[in-house]
Amino acid sequence: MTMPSSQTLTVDGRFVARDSEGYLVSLDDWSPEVAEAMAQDEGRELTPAHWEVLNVLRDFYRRYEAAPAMRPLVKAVRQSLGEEKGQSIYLMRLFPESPAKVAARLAGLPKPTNCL
Amino acid sequence: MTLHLIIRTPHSSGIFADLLDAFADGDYLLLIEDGCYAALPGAAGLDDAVVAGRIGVLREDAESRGLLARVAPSIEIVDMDGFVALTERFPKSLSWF
Amino acid sequence: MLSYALLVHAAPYSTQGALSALRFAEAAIARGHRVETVFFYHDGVHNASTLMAPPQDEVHLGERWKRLGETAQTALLVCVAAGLRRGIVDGTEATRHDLAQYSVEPPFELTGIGQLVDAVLTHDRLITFPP
Amino acid sequence: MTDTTQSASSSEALLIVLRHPPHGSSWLREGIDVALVAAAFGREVELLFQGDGVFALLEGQAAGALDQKGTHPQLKMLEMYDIERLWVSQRDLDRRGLTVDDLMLPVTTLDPDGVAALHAARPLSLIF
Repeated sequence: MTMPSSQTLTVDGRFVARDSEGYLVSLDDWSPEVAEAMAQDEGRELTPAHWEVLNVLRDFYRRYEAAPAMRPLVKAVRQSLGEEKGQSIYLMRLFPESPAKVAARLAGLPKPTNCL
Repeated sequence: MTLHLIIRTPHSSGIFADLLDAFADGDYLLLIEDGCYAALPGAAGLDDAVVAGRIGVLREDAESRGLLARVAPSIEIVDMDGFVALTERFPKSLSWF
Repeated sequence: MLSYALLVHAAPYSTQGALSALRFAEAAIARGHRVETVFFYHDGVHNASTLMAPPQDEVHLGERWKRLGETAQTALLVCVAAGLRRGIVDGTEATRHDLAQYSVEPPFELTGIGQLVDAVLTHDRLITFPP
Repeated sequence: MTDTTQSASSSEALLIVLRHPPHGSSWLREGIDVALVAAAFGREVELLFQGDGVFALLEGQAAGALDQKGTHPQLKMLEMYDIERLWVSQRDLDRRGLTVDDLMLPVTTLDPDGVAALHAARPLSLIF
Protein backbone atom coordinates (compact mmCIF):
# COMPACT_ATOMS: atom_id res chain seq x y z
CA MET A 1 0.00 0.00 0.00
CA THR A 2 1.20 3.48 -0.81
CA MET A 3 1.86 5.37 2.38
CA PRO A 4 -0.44 8.35 2.57
CA SER A 5 2.12 11.13 2.69
CA SER A 6 0.04 14.01 3.88
CA GLN A 7 -3.69 13.86 3.68
CA THR A 8 -5.84 10.82 3.25
CA LEU A 9 -9.44 10.62 2.23
CA THR A 10 -11.65 7.71 3.04
CA VAL A 11 -14.01 6.86 0.21
CA ASP A 12 -16.31 3.86 0.53
CA GLY A 13 -14.11 2.50 3.29
CA ARG A 14 -10.96 2.79 1.16
CA PHE A 15 -7.96 5.05 1.94
CA VAL A 16 -7.00 7.41 -0.87
CA ALA A 17 -3.59 9.06 -0.55
CA ARG A 18 -3.11 12.67 -1.55
CA ASP A 19 0.03 14.79 -1.53
CA SER A 20 0.50 18.00 0.41
CA GLU A 21 -1.26 20.01 -2.32
CA GLY A 22 -4.24 17.70 -2.51
CA TYR A 23 -3.27 15.83 -5.70
CA LEU A 24 -3.81 12.08 -5.86
CA VAL A 25 -0.60 10.17 -5.22
CA SER A 26 -1.76 7.42 -7.57
CA LEU A 27 -3.95 8.40 -10.51
CA ASP A 28 -5.46 4.91 -10.53
CA ASP A 29 -7.27 5.80 -7.30
CA TRP A 30 -9.56 8.22 -9.15
CA SER A 31 -13.29 7.57 -9.36
CA PRO A 32 -16.27 9.93 -9.51
CA GLU A 33 -16.81 9.23 -5.80
CA VAL A 34 -13.21 10.18 -5.04
CA ALA A 35 -13.67 13.42 -7.02
CA GLU A 36 -16.78 14.22 -4.99
CA ALA A 37 -14.92 13.55 -1.75
CA MET A 38 -11.95 15.71 -2.84
CA ALA A 39 -14.29 18.54 -3.76
CA GLN A 40 -16.17 18.31 -0.50
CA ASP A 41 -12.90 18.32 1.42
CA GLU A 42 -11.91 21.53 -0.42
CA GLY A 43 -15.29 23.08 0.33
CA ARG A 44 -16.58 22.85 -3.24
CA GLU A 45 -19.79 21.43 -4.56
CA LEU A 46 -19.74 19.60 -7.89
CA THR A 47 -22.87 20.37 -9.93
CA PRO A 48 -23.68 18.81 -13.32
CA ALA A 49 -22.05 21.91 -14.89
CA HIS A 50 -18.81 21.09 -13.06
CA TRP A 51 -19.00 17.47 -14.10
CA GLU A 52 -19.35 18.39 -17.78
CA VAL A 53 -16.01 20.17 -17.56
CA LEU A 54 -14.34 17.38 -15.58
CA ASN A 55 -15.44 14.94 -18.27
CA VAL A 56 -14.00 17.17 -21.00
CA LEU A 57 -10.72 17.17 -19.08
CA ARG A 58 -10.66 13.42 -18.64
CA ASP A 59 -11.40 12.98 -22.33
CA PHE A 60 -8.63 15.45 -23.21
CA TYR A 61 -6.17 13.51 -21.07
CA ARG A 62 -7.22 10.18 -22.58
CA ARG A 63 -6.61 11.52 -26.07
CA TYR A 64 -3.44 13.52 -25.53
CA GLU A 65 -1.87 12.12 -22.33
CA ALA A 66 -1.45 15.64 -20.99
CA ALA A 67 -3.45 18.17 -19.03
CA PRO A 68 -4.28 21.27 -21.05
CA ALA A 69 -3.23 24.85 -20.36
CA MET A 70 -6.05 27.37 -20.07
CA ARG A 71 -6.37 28.23 -23.78
CA PRO A 72 -6.64 24.67 -25.06
CA LEU A 73 -8.98 23.85 -22.17
CA VAL A 74 -11.30 26.63 -23.30
CA LYS A 75 -11.06 25.31 -26.86
CA ALA A 76 -11.83 21.74 -25.77
CA VAL A 77 -14.83 22.88 -23.73
CA ARG A 78 -16.08 24.92 -26.69
CA GLN A 79 -15.76 21.90 -28.98
CA SER A 80 -17.69 19.58 -26.65
CA LEU A 81 -20.10 21.86 -24.81
CA GLY A 82 -20.62 24.71 -27.23
CA GLU A 83 -19.71 28.36 -27.68
CA GLU A 84 -21.54 29.55 -24.57
CA LYS A 85 -19.55 27.41 -22.16
CA GLY A 86 -16.30 27.58 -24.08
CA GLN A 87 -15.33 30.87 -22.45
CA SER A 88 -12.67 31.40 -19.82
CA ILE A 89 -15.07 33.52 -17.76
CA TYR A 90 -17.52 30.62 -17.56
CA LEU A 91 -14.77 28.27 -16.39
CA MET A 92 -13.49 30.85 -13.91
CA ARG A 93 -16.93 31.00 -12.37
CA LEU A 94 -17.11 27.22 -11.98
CA PHE A 95 -13.55 26.79 -10.74
CA PRO A 96 -12.37 30.04 -9.17
CA GLU A 97 -8.63 30.71 -8.80
CA SER A 98 -7.30 28.60 -11.65
CA PRO A 99 -9.72 26.45 -13.68
CA ALA A 100 -6.99 24.50 -15.52
CA LYS A 101 -5.35 23.57 -12.22
CA VAL A 102 -8.33 23.01 -9.93
CA ALA A 103 -10.43 21.13 -12.45
CA ALA A 104 -7.48 18.97 -13.49
CA ARG A 105 -6.84 18.04 -9.86
CA LEU A 106 -10.47 17.05 -9.32
CA ALA A 107 -10.53 15.17 -12.64
CA GLY A 108 -7.58 13.06 -11.44
CA LEU A 109 -5.01 14.37 -13.92
CA PRO A 110 -1.28 14.57 -13.05
CA LYS A 111 0.02 17.42 -10.95
CA PRO A 112 1.28 20.19 -13.23
CA THR A 113 4.95 21.18 -13.08
CA ASN A 114 4.36 24.90 -12.56
CA CYS A 115 5.70 25.34 -16.02
CA LEU A 116 3.54 28.15 -17.32
CA MET B 1 21.37 36.33 -41.85
CA THR B 2 22.22 33.53 -39.50
CA LEU B 3 25.30 32.43 -37.64
CA HIS B 4 25.32 28.64 -37.56
CA LEU B 5 27.22 26.86 -34.77
CA ILE B 6 28.20 23.24 -35.01
CA ILE B 7 29.68 21.21 -32.16
CA ARG B 8 29.88 17.71 -33.64
CA THR B 9 32.50 16.08 -35.84
CA PRO B 10 31.72 15.94 -39.55
CA HIS B 11 31.35 12.19 -39.25
CA SER B 12 28.35 12.32 -36.95
CA SER B 13 24.89 11.57 -38.19
CA GLY B 14 23.02 13.87 -40.51
CA ILE B 15 23.88 17.15 -38.82
CA PHE B 16 25.99 18.55 -41.62
CA ALA B 17 23.38 17.57 -44.21
CA ASP B 18 20.61 19.33 -42.28
CA LEU B 19 22.80 22.37 -41.64
CA LEU B 20 23.68 22.71 -45.33
CA ASP B 21 19.99 22.46 -46.26
CA ALA B 22 19.30 25.37 -43.92
CA PHE B 23 22.33 27.44 -44.98
CA ALA B 24 21.29 30.57 -46.88
CA ASP B 25 23.14 33.32 -48.77
CA GLY B 26 24.96 35.56 -46.35
CA ASP B 27 25.02 33.02 -43.53
CA TYR B 28 28.15 32.11 -41.61
CA LEU B 29 29.24 28.83 -40.04
CA LEU B 30 31.39 28.70 -36.92
CA LEU B 31 32.93 25.37 -35.93
CA ILE B 32 33.23 24.98 -32.17
CA GLU B 33 33.99 22.11 -29.76
CA ASP B 34 34.15 18.81 -31.73
CA GLY B 35 32.87 20.68 -34.79
CA CYS B 36 36.46 21.90 -35.20
CA TYR B 37 37.43 18.61 -36.83
CA ALA B 38 35.50 19.78 -39.88
CA ALA B 39 38.21 22.42 -40.35
CA LEU B 40 40.71 19.81 -41.59
CA PRO B 41 41.33 20.13 -45.33
CA GLY B 42 39.31 17.49 -47.14
CA ALA B 43 37.14 16.67 -44.13
CA ALA B 44 33.95 15.00 -45.25
CA GLY B 45 30.71 16.77 -44.54
CA LEU B 46 31.27 20.33 -45.65
CA ASP B 47 30.64 21.34 -49.20
CA ASP B 48 33.45 23.84 -49.86
CA ALA B 49 31.51 25.48 -52.65
CA VAL B 50 28.70 26.35 -50.26
CA VAL B 51 30.67 27.75 -47.39
CA ALA B 52 33.98 29.01 -48.83
CA GLY B 53 34.82 32.33 -47.20
CA ARG B 54 31.93 32.05 -44.78
CA ILE B 55 33.30 29.58 -42.31
CA GLY B 56 35.38 29.94 -39.18
CA VAL B 57 36.76 27.76 -36.42
CA LEU B 58 37.06 28.69 -32.75
CA ARG B 59 40.78 29.12 -31.99
CA GLU B 60 40.80 27.78 -28.43
CA ASP B 61 38.82 24.66 -29.33
CA ALA B 62 40.94 23.97 -32.44
CA GLU B 63 44.15 24.48 -30.48
CA SER B 64 43.19 22.07 -27.70
CA ARG B 65 42.50 19.41 -30.34
CA GLY B 66 45.84 19.78 -32.15
CA LEU B 67 44.18 21.32 -35.19
CA LEU B 68 45.46 24.87 -35.24
CA ALA B 69 48.28 24.27 -37.73
CA ARG B 70 46.09 22.05 -39.87
CA VAL B 71 43.11 24.28 -40.52
CA ALA B 72 42.16 24.50 -44.21
CA PRO B 73 43.23 27.84 -45.74
CA SER B 74 39.66 28.85 -46.65
CA ILE B 75 38.63 28.74 -42.99
CA GLU B 76 39.03 31.74 -40.69
CA ILE B 77 40.42 31.29 -37.20
CA VAL B 78 38.23 33.11 -34.68
CA ASP B 79 38.89 33.54 -30.96
CA MET B 80 36.21 33.81 -28.23
CA ASP B 81 36.13 37.57 -28.64
CA GLY B 82 35.65 37.05 -32.37
CA PHE B 83 32.82 34.60 -31.61
CA VAL B 84 31.03 37.33 -29.68
CA ALA B 85 31.74 39.76 -32.54
CA LEU B 86 30.08 37.31 -34.96
CA THR B 87 26.96 37.26 -32.77
CA GLU B 88 26.95 41.06 -33.00
CA ARG B 89 27.03 40.85 -36.80
CA PHE B 90 24.41 38.12 -37.13
CA PRO B 91 21.10 38.80 -35.39
CA LYS B 92 20.21 35.14 -35.29
CA SER B 93 22.19 32.06 -34.39
CA LEU B 94 21.31 28.38 -34.68
CA SER B 95 23.15 25.59 -32.89
CA TRP B 96 23.13 22.18 -34.58
CA PHE B 97 23.42 19.04 -32.49
CA MET C 1 25.64 47.06 -26.40
CA LEU C 2 23.40 44.03 -26.86
CA SER C 3 21.40 41.96 -24.40
CA TYR C 4 22.02 38.23 -24.56
CA ALA C 5 20.16 35.15 -23.44
CA LEU C 6 22.03 31.85 -23.38
CA LEU C 7 20.24 28.50 -23.57
CA VAL C 8 22.31 25.72 -22.00
CA HIS C 9 21.35 22.11 -22.73
CA ALA C 10 24.72 20.65 -21.73
CA ALA C 11 25.29 18.89 -18.40
CA PRO C 12 28.41 19.96 -16.49
CA TYR C 13 31.54 17.88 -17.19
CA SER C 14 29.78 15.40 -19.53
CA THR C 15 30.29 17.61 -22.57
CA GLN C 16 32.02 20.89 -23.31
CA GLY C 17 28.85 22.93 -23.77
CA ALA C 18 28.50 24.41 -20.28
CA LEU C 19 32.10 25.57 -20.32
CA SER C 20 31.68 27.07 -23.80
CA ALA C 21 28.62 28.93 -22.56
CA LEU C 22 30.48 30.33 -19.55
CA ARG C 23 33.45 31.42 -21.62
CA PHE C 24 31.12 33.00 -24.15
CA ALA C 25 29.29 34.86 -21.39
CA GLU C 26 32.54 36.18 -19.94
CA ALA C 27 33.79 37.25 -23.39
CA ALA C 28 30.49 38.97 -24.19
CA ILE C 29 30.59 40.92 -20.93
CA ALA C 30 34.22 41.86 -21.64
CA ARG C 31 33.03 43.38 -24.91
CA GLY C 32 30.51 45.51 -23.05
CA HIS C 33 27.37 43.44 -23.58
CA ARG C 34 24.84 42.35 -20.99
CA VAL C 35 24.21 38.65 -20.48
CA GLU C 36 20.82 38.98 -18.88
CA THR C 37 19.55 35.42 -18.79
CA VAL C 38 21.01 31.96 -18.81
CA PHE C 39 18.26 29.36 -19.17
CA PHE C 40 19.16 25.79 -18.24
CA TYR C 41 17.09 23.12 -20.01
CA HIS C 42 17.42 19.40 -20.82
CA ASP C 43 20.52 18.00 -19.02
CA GLY C 44 21.75 21.56 -18.59
CA VAL C 45 19.69 21.75 -15.40
CA HIS C 46 22.46 19.80 -13.62
CA ASN C 47 24.60 22.95 -13.75
CA ALA C 48 22.39 24.25 -10.93
CA SER C 49 23.14 21.42 -8.50
CA THR C 50 24.49 22.78 -5.24
CA LEU C 51 25.86 19.31 -4.54
CA MET C 52 28.53 19.55 -7.27
CA ALA C 53 32.00 18.75 -5.89
CA PRO C 54 34.65 18.48 -8.63
CA PRO C 55 38.34 17.86 -7.82
CA GLN C 56 40.20 21.00 -6.69
CA ASP C 57 42.36 21.15 -9.82
CA GLU C 58 39.35 21.36 -12.14
CA VAL C 59 37.12 24.31 -12.88
CA HIS C 60 34.12 24.42 -10.53
CA LEU C 61 31.28 25.10 -12.95
CA GLY C 62 28.70 25.68 -10.23
CA GLU C 63 30.89 28.35 -8.61
CA ARG C 64 31.64 29.94 -11.98
CA TRP C 65 27.93 30.27 -12.79
CA LYS C 66 27.28 31.64 -9.34
CA ARG C 67 30.01 34.26 -9.80
CA LEU C 68 28.48 35.24 -13.15
CA GLY C 69 25.10 35.59 -11.49
CA GLU C 70 26.53 37.73 -8.72
CA THR C 71 28.93 39.93 -10.67
CA ALA C 72 26.96 40.45 -13.88
CA GLN C 73 23.45 40.25 -12.42
CA THR C 74 22.73 37.45 -14.85
CA ALA C 75 19.51 35.60 -14.05
CA LEU C 76 20.28 31.88 -13.78
CA LEU C 77 16.98 30.23 -14.66
CA VAL C 78 16.41 26.49 -14.41
CA CYS C 79 13.47 24.83 -16.14
CA VAL C 80 11.33 23.41 -13.37
CA ALA C 81 9.80 20.65 -15.51
CA ALA C 82 13.21 19.42 -16.70
CA GLY C 83 14.64 19.84 -13.19
CA LEU C 84 11.92 17.92 -11.35
CA ARG C 85 12.43 14.90 -13.59
CA ARG C 86 16.17 14.95 -12.86
CA GLY C 87 16.25 15.69 -9.13
CA ILE C 88 17.12 19.37 -9.54
CA VAL C 89 14.73 21.09 -7.11
CA ASP C 90 14.77 24.02 -4.73
CA GLY C 91 13.27 24.13 -1.24
CA THR C 92 9.86 25.27 -2.44
CA GLU C 93 9.51 22.50 -5.02
CA ALA C 94 10.86 19.94 -2.56
CA THR C 95 8.04 20.87 -0.18
CA ARG C 96 5.52 20.84 -3.01
CA HIS C 97 6.52 17.34 -3.99
CA ASP C 98 7.07 15.97 -0.49
CA LEU C 99 10.81 15.48 -1.03
CA ALA C 100 13.20 15.31 1.92
CA GLN C 101 16.08 17.18 0.23
CA TYR C 102 16.70 19.91 -2.27
CA SER C 103 19.57 20.66 -4.62
CA VAL C 104 19.13 24.21 -5.90
CA GLU C 105 19.89 27.47 -4.10
CA PRO C 106 20.04 31.11 -5.19
CA PRO C 107 21.25 32.66 -7.39
CA PHE C 108 19.86 29.73 -9.40
CA GLU C 109 16.11 29.98 -9.71
CA LEU C 110 13.55 27.42 -10.86
CA THR C 111 11.17 28.82 -13.48
CA GLY C 112 8.81 27.74 -16.24
CA ILE C 113 9.47 27.36 -19.95
CA GLY C 114 7.52 30.59 -20.32
CA GLN C 115 10.64 32.41 -19.11
CA LEU C 116 12.59 30.88 -21.99
CA VAL C 117 9.98 32.03 -24.49
CA ASP C 118 10.10 35.44 -22.87
CA ALA C 119 13.90 35.54 -23.12
CA VAL C 120 13.76 34.61 -26.81
CA LEU C 121 11.32 37.43 -27.47
CA THR C 122 12.87 40.20 -25.38
CA HIS C 123 16.65 39.83 -25.71
CA ASP C 124 18.66 40.95 -28.71
CA ARG C 125 20.41 37.61 -29.08
CA LEU C 126 19.84 34.00 -28.12
CA ILE C 127 22.77 31.60 -28.28
CA THR C 128 22.22 27.88 -27.66
CA PHE C 129 24.90 25.64 -26.12
CA PRO C 130 24.00 22.00 -26.78
CA PRO C 131 25.52 18.93 -25.14
CA MET D 1 7.04 24.50 -53.58
CA THR D 2 5.11 26.56 -51.07
CA ASP D 3 6.26 30.10 -50.51
CA THR D 4 7.40 30.25 -46.91
CA THR D 5 8.21 33.92 -46.73
CA GLN D 6 5.01 35.55 -47.93
CA SER D 7 2.72 35.41 -44.93
CA ALA D 8 3.36 38.65 -43.08
CA SER D 9 1.62 37.36 -39.99
CA SER D 10 4.25 34.66 -39.66
CA SER D 11 7.39 36.72 -39.74
CA GLU D 12 7.24 37.06 -35.96
CA ALA D 13 6.24 33.45 -35.42
CA LEU D 14 8.47 31.29 -33.28
CA LEU D 15 9.93 28.48 -35.38
CA ILE D 16 10.68 25.29 -33.47
CA VAL D 17 12.93 22.96 -35.46
CA LEU D 18 12.68 19.30 -34.46
CA ARG D 19 15.64 17.16 -35.56
CA HIS D 20 15.49 14.15 -33.24
CA PRO D 21 13.38 10.98 -33.41
CA PRO D 22 10.98 9.96 -30.64
CA HIS D 23 11.73 7.67 -27.66
CA GLY D 24 15.56 7.47 -27.85
CA SER D 25 16.08 10.87 -26.22
CA SER D 26 13.97 13.59 -24.65
CA TRP D 27 14.81 16.21 -27.32
CA LEU D 28 11.58 15.80 -29.24
CA ARG D 29 9.36 15.95 -26.14
CA GLU D 30 11.23 18.93 -24.70
CA GLY D 31 11.12 20.75 -28.03
CA ILE D 32 7.36 20.22 -28.35
CA ASP D 33 6.96 21.37 -24.72
CA VAL D 34 8.54 24.70 -25.64
CA ALA D 35 6.21 25.01 -28.64
CA LEU D 36 3.16 24.28 -26.47
CA VAL D 37 4.10 26.77 -23.77
CA ALA D 38 4.80 29.50 -26.33
CA ALA D 39 1.42 28.81 -27.95
CA ALA D 40 -0.31 28.79 -24.56
CA PHE D 41 1.08 32.29 -24.09
CA GLY D 42 -0.59 33.34 -27.33
CA ARG D 43 2.53 33.32 -29.49
CA GLU D 44 2.23 32.06 -33.08
CA VAL D 45 4.29 28.88 -33.38
CA GLU D 46 5.40 26.82 -36.37
CA LEU D 47 7.19 23.47 -36.41
CA LEU D 48 9.80 22.34 -38.92
CA PHE D 49 10.67 18.65 -39.00
CA GLN D 50 14.19 18.21 -40.33
CA GLY D 51 16.59 15.28 -40.41
CA ASP D 52 15.59 12.43 -38.09
CA GLY D 53 12.86 14.71 -36.74
CA VAL D 54 10.64 13.51 -39.61
CA PHE D 55 10.38 10.17 -37.75
CA ALA D 56 8.33 12.01 -35.11
CA LEU D 57 5.44 12.03 -37.57
CA LEU D 58 5.55 8.37 -38.55
CA GLU D 59 2.09 6.76 -38.44
CA GLY D 60 1.48 3.90 -36.01
CA GLN D 61 3.60 4.83 -32.97
CA ALA D 62 2.86 3.55 -29.48
CA ALA D 63 4.06 3.97 -25.91
CA GLY D 64 7.55 2.65 -25.24
CA ALA D 65 9.07 0.06 -22.93
CA LEU D 66 8.41 0.64 -19.22
CA ASP D 67 5.39 2.65 -20.37
CA GLN D 68 7.60 5.49 -21.58
CA LYS D 69 5.20 8.04 -22.98
CA GLY D 70 5.26 8.58 -26.71
CA THR D 71 5.29 11.99 -28.38
CA HIS D 72 2.55 11.19 -30.91
CA PRO D 73 -0.28 12.19 -28.51
CA GLN D 74 1.56 15.51 -28.00
CA LEU D 75 1.65 16.04 -31.76
CA LYS D 76 -2.06 15.27 -32.07
CA MET D 77 -2.63 17.88 -29.37
CA LEU D 78 -0.96 20.65 -31.42
CA GLU D 79 -4.25 21.67 -33.01
CA MET D 80 -5.73 22.29 -29.56
CA TYR D 81 -2.94 24.84 -29.05
CA ASP D 82 -3.66 26.33 -32.49
CA ILE D 83 -0.30 25.19 -33.85
CA GLU D 84 -1.25 24.46 -37.42
CA ARG D 85 1.80 25.12 -39.59
CA LEU D 86 3.85 21.95 -39.81
CA TRP D 87 6.72 22.01 -42.30
CA VAL D 88 8.62 18.91 -43.35
CA SER D 89 11.81 18.65 -45.39
CA GLN D 90 10.96 16.59 -48.49
CA ARG D 91 14.61 15.67 -49.01
CA ASP D 92 14.83 14.30 -45.47
CA LEU D 93 11.75 12.16 -46.12
CA ASP D 94 13.35 10.93 -49.37
CA ARG D 95 16.64 10.11 -47.62
CA ARG D 96 14.71 7.88 -45.21
CA GLY D 97 12.52 6.17 -47.79
CA LEU D 98 9.35 7.86 -46.54
CA THR D 99 6.56 9.82 -48.19
CA VAL D 100 3.92 12.12 -46.74
CA ASP D 101 1.54 9.14 -46.85
CA ASP D 102 3.56 7.61 -44.01
CA LEU D 103 2.90 10.60 -41.75
CA MET D 104 0.20 10.92 -39.09
CA LEU D 105 -0.63 14.60 -39.63
CA PRO D 106 -1.15 16.82 -42.67
CA VAL D 107 2.06 18.72 -43.37
CA THR D 108 3.53 21.06 -45.96
CA THR D 109 6.71 19.77 -47.58
CA LEU D 110 9.65 21.98 -48.46
CA ASP D 111 12.48 21.39 -50.90
CA PRO D 112 16.03 22.33 -49.72
CA ASP D 113 15.66 25.92 -50.98
CA GLY D 114 12.38 26.12 -49.10
CA VAL D 115 14.03 24.89 -45.90
CA ALA D 116 16.75 27.53 -46.20
CA ALA D 117 14.17 30.20 -47.02
CA LEU D 118 12.06 29.30 -44.00
CA HIS D 119 15.07 29.44 -41.67
CA ALA D 120 16.09 32.76 -43.16
CA ALA D 121 12.59 34.23 -42.91
CA ARG D 122 12.06 33.55 -39.22
CA PRO D 123 14.01 35.78 -36.85
CA LEU D 124 13.08 33.63 -33.85
CA SER D 125 13.85 29.95 -33.90
CA LEU D 126 15.11 27.17 -31.69
CA ILE D 127 16.50 23.80 -32.71
CA PHE D 128 15.79 20.67 -30.69
